[in-house]
Amino acid sequence: MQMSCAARPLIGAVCVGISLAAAPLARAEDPGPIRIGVIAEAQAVAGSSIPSAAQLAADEINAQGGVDGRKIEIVSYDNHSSSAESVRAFQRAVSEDHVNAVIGSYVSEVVLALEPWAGRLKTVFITPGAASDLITANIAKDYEHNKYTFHGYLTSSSIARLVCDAAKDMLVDGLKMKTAVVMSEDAAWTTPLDASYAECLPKIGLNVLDHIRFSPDTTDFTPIFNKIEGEKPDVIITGISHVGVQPTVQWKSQQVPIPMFGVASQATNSTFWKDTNGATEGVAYQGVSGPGVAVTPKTLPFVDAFQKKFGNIPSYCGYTAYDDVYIIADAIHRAGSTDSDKLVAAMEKTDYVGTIGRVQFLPEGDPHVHGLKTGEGLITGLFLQWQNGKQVNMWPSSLASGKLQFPSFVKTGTAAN
Amino acid sequence: MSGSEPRLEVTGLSKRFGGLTAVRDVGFSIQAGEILGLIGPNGSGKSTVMKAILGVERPDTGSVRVDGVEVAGWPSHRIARLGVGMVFQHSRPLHRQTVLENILLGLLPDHLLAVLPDPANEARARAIADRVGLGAVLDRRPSTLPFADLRRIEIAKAIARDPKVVLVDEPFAGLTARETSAFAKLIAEMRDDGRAVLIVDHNVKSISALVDRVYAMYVGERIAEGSVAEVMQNETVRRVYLGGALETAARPESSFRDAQTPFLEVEKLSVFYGKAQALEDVSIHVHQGEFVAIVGLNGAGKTTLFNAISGLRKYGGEIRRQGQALRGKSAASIARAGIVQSPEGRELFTEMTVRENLEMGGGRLEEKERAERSEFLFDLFPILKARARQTAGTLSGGEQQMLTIARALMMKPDLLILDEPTLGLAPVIMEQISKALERLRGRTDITVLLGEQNVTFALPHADRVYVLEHGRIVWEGDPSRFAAEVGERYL
Amino acid sequence: MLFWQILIDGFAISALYALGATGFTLIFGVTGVLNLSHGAIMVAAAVAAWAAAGNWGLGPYLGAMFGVGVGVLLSLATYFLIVQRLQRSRAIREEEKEIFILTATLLWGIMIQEAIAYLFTNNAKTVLPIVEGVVTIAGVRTPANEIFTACVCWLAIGALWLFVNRTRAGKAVLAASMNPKGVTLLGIELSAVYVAVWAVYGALAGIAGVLLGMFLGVSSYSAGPLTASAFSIVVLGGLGSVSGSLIAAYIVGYLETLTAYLISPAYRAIPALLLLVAVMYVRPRGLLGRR
Amino acid sequence: MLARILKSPPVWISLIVVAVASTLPLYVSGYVLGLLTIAYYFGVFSMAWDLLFGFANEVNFGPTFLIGLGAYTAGILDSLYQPPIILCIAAGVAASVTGGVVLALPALRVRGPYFGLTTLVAVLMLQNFVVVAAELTGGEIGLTVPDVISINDRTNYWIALGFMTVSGAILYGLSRSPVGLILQASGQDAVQAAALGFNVTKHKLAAFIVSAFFSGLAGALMVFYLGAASVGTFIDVTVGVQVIVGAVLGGRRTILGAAIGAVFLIAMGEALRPLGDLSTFIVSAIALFVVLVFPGGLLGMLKGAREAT
Repeated sequence: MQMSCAARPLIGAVCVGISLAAAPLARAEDPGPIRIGVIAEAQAVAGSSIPSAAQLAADEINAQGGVDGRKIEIVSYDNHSSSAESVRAFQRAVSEDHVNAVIGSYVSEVVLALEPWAGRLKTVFITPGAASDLITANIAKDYEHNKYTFHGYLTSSSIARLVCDAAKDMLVDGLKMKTAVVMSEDAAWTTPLDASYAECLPKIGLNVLDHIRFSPDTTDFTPIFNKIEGEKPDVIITGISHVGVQPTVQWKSQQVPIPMFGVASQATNSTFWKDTNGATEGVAYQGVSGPGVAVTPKTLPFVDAFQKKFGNIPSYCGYTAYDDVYIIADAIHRAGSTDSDKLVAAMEKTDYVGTIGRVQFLPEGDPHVHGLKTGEGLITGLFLQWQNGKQVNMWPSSLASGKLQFPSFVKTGTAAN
Repeated sequence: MSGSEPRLEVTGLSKRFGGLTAVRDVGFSIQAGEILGLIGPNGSGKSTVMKAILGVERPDTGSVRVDGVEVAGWPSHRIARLGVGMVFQHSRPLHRQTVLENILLGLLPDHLLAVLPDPANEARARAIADRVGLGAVLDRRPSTLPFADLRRIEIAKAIARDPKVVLVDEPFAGLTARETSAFAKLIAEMRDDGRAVLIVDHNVKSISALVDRVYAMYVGERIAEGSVAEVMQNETVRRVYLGGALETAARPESSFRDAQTPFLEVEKLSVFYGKAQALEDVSIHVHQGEFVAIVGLNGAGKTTLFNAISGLRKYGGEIRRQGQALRGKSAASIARAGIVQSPEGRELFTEMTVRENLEMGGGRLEEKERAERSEFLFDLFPILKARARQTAGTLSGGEQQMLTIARALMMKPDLLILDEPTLGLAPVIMEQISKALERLRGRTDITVLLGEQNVTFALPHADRVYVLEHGRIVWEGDPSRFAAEVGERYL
Repeated sequence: MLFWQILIDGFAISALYALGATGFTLIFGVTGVLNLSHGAIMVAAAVAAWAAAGNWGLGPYLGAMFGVGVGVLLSLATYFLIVQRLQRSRAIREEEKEIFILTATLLWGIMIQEAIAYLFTNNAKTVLPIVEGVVTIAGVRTPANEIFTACVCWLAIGALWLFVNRTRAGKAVLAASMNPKGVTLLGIELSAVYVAVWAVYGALAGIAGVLLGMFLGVSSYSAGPLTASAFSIVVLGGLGSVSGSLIAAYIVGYLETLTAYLISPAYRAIPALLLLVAVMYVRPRGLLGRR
Repeated sequence: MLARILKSPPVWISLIVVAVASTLPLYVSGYVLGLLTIAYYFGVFSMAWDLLFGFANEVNFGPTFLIGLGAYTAGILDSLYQPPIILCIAAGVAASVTGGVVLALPALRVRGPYFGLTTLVAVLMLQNFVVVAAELTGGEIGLTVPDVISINDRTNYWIALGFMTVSGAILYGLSRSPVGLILQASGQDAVQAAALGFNVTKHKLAAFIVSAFFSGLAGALMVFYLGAASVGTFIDVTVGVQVIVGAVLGGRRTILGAAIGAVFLIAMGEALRPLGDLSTFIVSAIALFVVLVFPGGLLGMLKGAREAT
């Protein structure tokens, strides 16, 4: 709660009041509300949507009488993007605030640090935004201990595959591109991402000329872009999330003649245009949802409600956080209890159509157990591009509302003709 | 049993710092139960000798023997453990410990495993404390003690290690007459315990009662050695300290226009440094155009007095310029008002050229006026003209001193305060500066307040002389009467 | 080609480092203060410019000026609220003041940084650039902004040089850095000199911050690293030596660029640090250190 | 002298405090315990730092260099081979003691800001190394350690409390012991100390080793409490700042004050968590206020109060 307030000093005090009042109130009536802890990066672009979206979902559910008469209560924690703070927050959520489940963080590092605690404290934990395959890999490795963790967002490898699918249609078939350079930040989630890129890009006919990993605290991208340009690829396939503004702005100011295409989490956020002074024009990025794109009937109503309530468009993990609350509520309803083990069993049977598609978790035995199933009729993802201030969807064609177009300084199809 | 072998023997000791030779071929020896006084004016190199013995400075050549053991070049702590103790002039006790603990420190072994206190030590510490007269204040913190007691702690720490050789640095600086005799007794006791004692001080007089022999140094070299009487009679010593026969150019005080309200009046001035009282009821005055000399040894309080006048120190009492009280005015505004100091520390801008330094002085003058002024000063100190483009840091000591004076004069002061202008300078240089002052007096009606321990230099210029001792004015009068009435003290 | 690229990019980034470090070393040289809120002040200036230029629609020029202004204000605040108080405090022994000033300025920096994160979130922000587009130098396509940055940096440094060597106030500052007491004895009020220096410092840090915001972009996270880099450059060059820090800035700038181009962007910072460590052991005074 | 130590108010007061603290688990929520557990480890960090600053008079801006070495060495060893935790911790301590010696070398040569700087650079170096050697250290990602000492809040709490108490006792004892006296003398005026026959180098080196020992040990233990190590938790300069601020806040040169200050900082930070992003701001503001107005720190304030009455 505080986080959404953080952006608004004025009502901050009020919110604090609420979140403080919450604790005693909870004890009072019995069986008491269902409490869901939300641990997120309040000050980060992507993270700030998580608690807001979760709160929105909770309000909607409560408005319809809650789950079997029990209201849902969101308890939020700012983890200042730090693993240690998150671990403390997680402990607080479980032992102090007695939450029944935790929705946490879009940062893989953080989620990886929390995963063992979910097991130790036997509390259902789902991440709305982290992507590292390690999360599900760990569950597969030690199911009994780690089964409490669910991966509420696409794994890096599946994201990579979705990017490849989109690239095949738009770049290879569309623009006759033949070569690419992969540029990704050095972080937990990009390791599997890059691996899958390396595997699937050649398959779709994009020859990977080079593979650049840079530290997330890089500020000067000049050398990187110059190096890439020297290698004359047709496209830069990106894998960035912690950084975003700086590479984009420098891409524009240096007028790098090569399009950027791939994963750019910060670009999913509506404020990205302003943060980059419009430099993001032409940046094409993978997403699970986008403004005005009716992935499912639930998508647009959610975006509208969110915008009405918080004044900005949710980031990608806003959608998933919103869905996760419903998924947990639904599971509790089916389990008829908040007992963690029962809850896990129920969660595994989830079949829920949310804002980003139809959610089902991979079963035990799968290398990505508790990860999302992807593909036709489930979650396909989208591919959007910033075009004069708007995020326009290009892919899949069924949901497309525009076609790729790059700023003048970008030379496309050079290889083709 | 080699009774005749000296406890401490220094031979052919020399030490250079970059260009200048601080000590050249110094040698002496001290027997057990003997006190040697090592004397010399500032910059004579005596403290360098002391540091070399203590191992703080490593001598370039020469040897230092303690009971026949060559220790030259050893690290301090090994020399100390061999039996050399030191009574520092500036006491820096451990502030958060009691006096007892401070003394205990001196008794501790140099082990890392000395974690458990040894009760025997405490007994010994108490004994030492009683002996040096700290028995009553054992459990107080040093910050609550008078200055003299802090010095006592230093002595206690030194003898705690039961050293064969004790070095004592300016034992009486900043002490009252009564305290002085008490300390003399303590040092005498060290001798009676059969230790070899080396006292380092500025002049013979203050330690004459105490020492068996004296070794006098000047600009890094030995000038005399022998009994107190011999050294005091020695010609060189007399010249260094008193100069030859005086021909003074003193003008009678009545001859000055502002006889009733002198240009500068200092009334009942007193200044404290923490515990130590540096100045006590000092009253002096300077007339327009008068040249007043304040003669006093180091630590007598000259610099303190000048800093008080320049507004750099808090003080009790009154300081008036032409009747106007200066209290509360900032140091800078006092300087702007024409009371300009040429400080003992010179305080030059070492990375600026000579010319730039002068221009800083003449900062508030018109372009043209400034040019004239610097011409005048270049003419007064021709050497500076030759060095105009050199940075001040590269000048010799003498040239730096001249620059300091010239820079002060650039401000066209009404009153020029000269603090120890001859400090550590060779006689020839003093001569030049002396000449310059002479010409200055001739050409302008400048008012000068000169502070000196070098009587030779001070008297010839002075109209009037004050003698400052232990922070008090003890004598005032005409320079011609000086030698006869107070000269002896300045040997 | 690559050679020219490294040459040009290295030059710009180094100029930025130089400007940042100059103010830092100036303050140390004259007032003996290592101001650990340096980075925070730079970021504050940049973010202020960003907000003014973008959100409040003042446009790039006014925005930039506003940013620099904020830099000056913060710098003066640092002096009056913290440094001066500590320097005058009687409760703290002289030899301890250093650590106190360091700790206090550090805390102050954190406060500024947190305030920024609170008011503007901690996403990276890029200040609306004054010049856009690219020009081609020796076959290297270079953002005009980058050239602009380098030029302004050198103008600012040049202006500082003129101030110090050609004006009376500047001379006083220089003199004060060599010998404060000497300055007082010549009738110049030290306190005035100090205020002047802190104001100048604020301007330099402000300009550096705003330029950084236009060139690379900043976030509240940048505060720490910025202080650290200024700190290391200044030490490499020798505390208090302006020319030293200029040289050091270029050494570090080019080392980083070379590493980024020839080895890998990921190792960018390391050679410079190694060099610094080496210098610390071999010649603690730094390249041109006098103290 | 021992008798005097036991008589001195700080000691018996802190004994009482520890006694009370050890009963907390009986009536305080697990969360508060978890919080205090971390706070206690920071207490040790600050005390170890104060030994260097307050007594050897060496301003070490890189406490996290020692802490980080201990923490990461232990963590990496565990994640690679899973030997008994005790071994990992021993290795961590060894590493940070070595680091302490390395740090001491320049400290004994250069003075003032220069040394402070070397230590800061040491931290930056370590930080970069951790990021670059990602496959070993987990880099930016942070290292997830398979084993933890215990997942029981109370056990962890008691371990931390016990550890802090013992370290505190040892460090405080040292500071009051003869060697502590020598160390202070060496720190205050090396020339005078040497003139009394003390090998200043030896004593300072020892101080560095002791400080490194406790920093490293605390770091290693904390890793096995958190089950994760990241630059942001153990190495980042801001962590070091927190350690230093803790010591200065509590009252430098008192050892015990350092612990109080550190615990206070963490507790404040948590108490203010509802303020979200502002909490850090306010904590720094409070710390700054104390530094400016009560240079003696919290203990200093208490003393002042006592002397005033």
